[in-house]
Amino acid sequence: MKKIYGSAEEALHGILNDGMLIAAGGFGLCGIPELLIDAIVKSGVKDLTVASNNAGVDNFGLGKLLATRQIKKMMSSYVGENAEFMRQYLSGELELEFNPQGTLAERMRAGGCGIPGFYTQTGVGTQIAEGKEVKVFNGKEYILEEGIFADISIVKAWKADETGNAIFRKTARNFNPPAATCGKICIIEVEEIVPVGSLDPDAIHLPGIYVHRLIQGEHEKRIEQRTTRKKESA
Amino acid sequence: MKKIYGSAEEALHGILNDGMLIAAGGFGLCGIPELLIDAIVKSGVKDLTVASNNAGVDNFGLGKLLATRQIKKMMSSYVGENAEFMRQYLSGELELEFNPQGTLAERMRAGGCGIPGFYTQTGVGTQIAEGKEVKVFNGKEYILEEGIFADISIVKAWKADETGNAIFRKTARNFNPPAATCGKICIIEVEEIVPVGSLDPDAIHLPGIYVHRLIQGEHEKRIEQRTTRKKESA
Amino acid sequence: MAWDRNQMAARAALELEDGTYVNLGIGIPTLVSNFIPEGVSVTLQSENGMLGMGPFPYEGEEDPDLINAGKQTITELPNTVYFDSAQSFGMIRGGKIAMAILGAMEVAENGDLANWMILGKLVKGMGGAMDLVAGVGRVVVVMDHTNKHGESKVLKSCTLPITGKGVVDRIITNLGVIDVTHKGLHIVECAEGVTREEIIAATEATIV
Amino acid sequence: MAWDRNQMAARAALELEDGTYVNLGIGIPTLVSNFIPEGVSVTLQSENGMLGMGPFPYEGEEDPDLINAGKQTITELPNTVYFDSAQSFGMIRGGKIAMAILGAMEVAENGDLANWMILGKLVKGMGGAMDLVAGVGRVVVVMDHTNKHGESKVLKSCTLPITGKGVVDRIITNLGVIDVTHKGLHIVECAEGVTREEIIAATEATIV
Repeated sequence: MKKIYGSAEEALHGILNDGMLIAAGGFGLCGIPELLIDAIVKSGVKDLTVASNNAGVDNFGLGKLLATRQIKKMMSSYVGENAEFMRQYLSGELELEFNPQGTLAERMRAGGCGIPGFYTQTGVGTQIAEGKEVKVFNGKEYILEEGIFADISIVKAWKADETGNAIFRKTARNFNPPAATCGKICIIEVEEIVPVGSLDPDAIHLPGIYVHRLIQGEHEKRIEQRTTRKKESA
Repeated sequence: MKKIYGSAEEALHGILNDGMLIAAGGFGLCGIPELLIDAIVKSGVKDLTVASNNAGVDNFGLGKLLATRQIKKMMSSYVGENAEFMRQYLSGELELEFNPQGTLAERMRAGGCGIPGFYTQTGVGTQIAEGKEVKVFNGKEYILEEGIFADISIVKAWKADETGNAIFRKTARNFNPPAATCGKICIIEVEEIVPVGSLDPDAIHLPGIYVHRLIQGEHEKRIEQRTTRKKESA
Repeated sequence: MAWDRNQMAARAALELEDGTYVNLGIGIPTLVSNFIPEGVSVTLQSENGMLGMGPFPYEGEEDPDLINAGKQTITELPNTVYFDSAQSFGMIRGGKIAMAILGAMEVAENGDLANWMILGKLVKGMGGAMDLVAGVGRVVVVMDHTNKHGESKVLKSCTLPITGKGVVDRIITNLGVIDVTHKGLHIVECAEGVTREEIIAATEATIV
Repeated sequence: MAWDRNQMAARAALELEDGTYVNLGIGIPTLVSNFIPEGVSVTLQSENGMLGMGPFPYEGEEDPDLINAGKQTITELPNTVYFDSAQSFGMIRGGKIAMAILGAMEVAENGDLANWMILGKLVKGMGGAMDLVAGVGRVVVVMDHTNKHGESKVLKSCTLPITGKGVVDRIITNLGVIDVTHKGLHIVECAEGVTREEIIAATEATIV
């Protein structure tokens, strides 16, 4: 069973369907599956629901799929810095389900580990709680949130071995591991595929069991807000 | 705020109380907090409830705390290989709450991340489900399991830096990370304390935020079942 | 005349599908790894926290930090990954493990499995068995067809506390291979020298 | 005459306790890290997945894989640890972060906080703010006392959708420091040149 595919297009071949639910890794433009997003744009698949913390920016990341109107609904925590997203939402063209960031991450993890629902204090008494079951534990109110069970997961890792064991780099890890676990089929794109045995077995972030298809490619890795300081001249 | 203590006794000073709930890492005799267990034996604290997958063997690990009758109740998944445990349980001297192994691990993790309850399919239709709330998601039955919120956590890691960032070795990781997260105070014992900056920040299993007290010491690391194969003579 | 332990394990090994992740229980299921067919590559999970479980170590190379779910010393392979118990059972509960091959005390014709407790006599606990049968894609049981008193372990309904309800897909015993279908138990294969009639005679449950 | 942004941040920095783990929000709260008192060592969490957040990088040393929750390029420190979003919010929800210092659009006298949405106008989303206010030990808000129309942001009750119910412990504004107690709002401190009466006059909520 070979997991390695030649390109993002090949890796997505035969598994994209209109109306499907996609879980995507990444935070802002950091650690996003650039190549898989581009291939989904090219495929023309539509009416997608996408669970992802953000939706990229107007012309990069998931913003590209918003521009082509392939997304019907977003499940996100933050949509600032994305004028087209806000325009589509406010005009009613795009559905938007707001999730607190931690709730979104936990919902993905829950789906990945077979947990259909869990209780959290996050959002109690706010709009987020509307229509959700409330339960009291130890005198405090909690709301029920449901696991996300996606059709496919699209994920960006730093390196993976040929069996899909993958590692992430710095804060590019973010939503990628929980997103990876919650899809029926998980496709990951990496900067480098390394031979089996070259990663430390104690230090793997995403075991290959979660990874069904794997590609290697060049990443732009655009920076959203370049903040720097001056070197102090002593 | 120094986290490093001189001994297990010092690290436990002032935080042991009769009747408290302790979450312990380890699986069988692998990755168990040997030094902290010995110090708890010495302290004489009693009526403990201990959440731990096993209870060691008769004269090692948590088995020592059973021998001295300091434990009132165990929350475990497996008690085989422990004659005194079984005797105390069958004679009614010891309470035993059986938890499926994965449910126990998830209950610890849930407690550690502020989740008071979650639904699982594990145990549906069995003794384990008795008295537990049942809820249907997508046509299937699930039972409600509650997060474990322990008074203290006792954990064994391989190495930690001075701020408590810790790593585990091979299968000695097991219940240690989830146990570490679910205690109000977490004490970890390691084989080696290393300087800050010497661990790879991408490869830390337990961030120091979870670690309140830290000791270094010698570990026996007893093997429960020594199984080997012969070298093939060609 | 009926399969021995190794033959049962060898038969169970034919259930393995190339490229899958599999969990083997304690006892006869552990032996299955000795009979993995050529051309079939499976990755073994040990639910205490690893994927890619290797064979027992050579004498003198035992590592106390490296054991399987049966607490036996083992070794790692090039593709080994370690993780904690919450993640390990996350992948089990989440359906990422294709198959578990487990031992049993009793199996009922509706697929109920009992393998964790003999009431009032022997308390061992379910360990990870309840999680496995609830979570994995396919559950294959390997066990002797009858107990030491000669009584059938394949029953109309379990007498012992169950590990899971309607969870068993296939039963491999010393007498043959039986599938649990929605219509009832169905003989798939007889062991060498065993007849269909002998299996039916040794089985308390109804064979359809 | 009232504090400027840096003075507000400096005042907020006095809230920091040695040896704790803290989350700083976007805007004025980010400036707090410039004023950490001598002898106080805190570890900053960035909820996108790190503990031990360092300062902005030198020009040319920006790393696209290393950003904070405001998407700004940052650096790591010797004690830095990275983790995924599920674990990051696990530690937030689990109460492991001692304090969050956050910006706000409105705070009510019962501790309600609104900082994520202006209805029908500007949709940004709550990001991690709802998780933070629900999970951390102590919530300190830093904001201007009034909006650009001169209207009080400290209200009897929030007019905007709230981020959390009864979650704010302390409010630091350009006019002073106000605590939310179970008896109501209580002035703790006035900014240089600001009187108690001026704070009361600028506050729609009742000061007790």
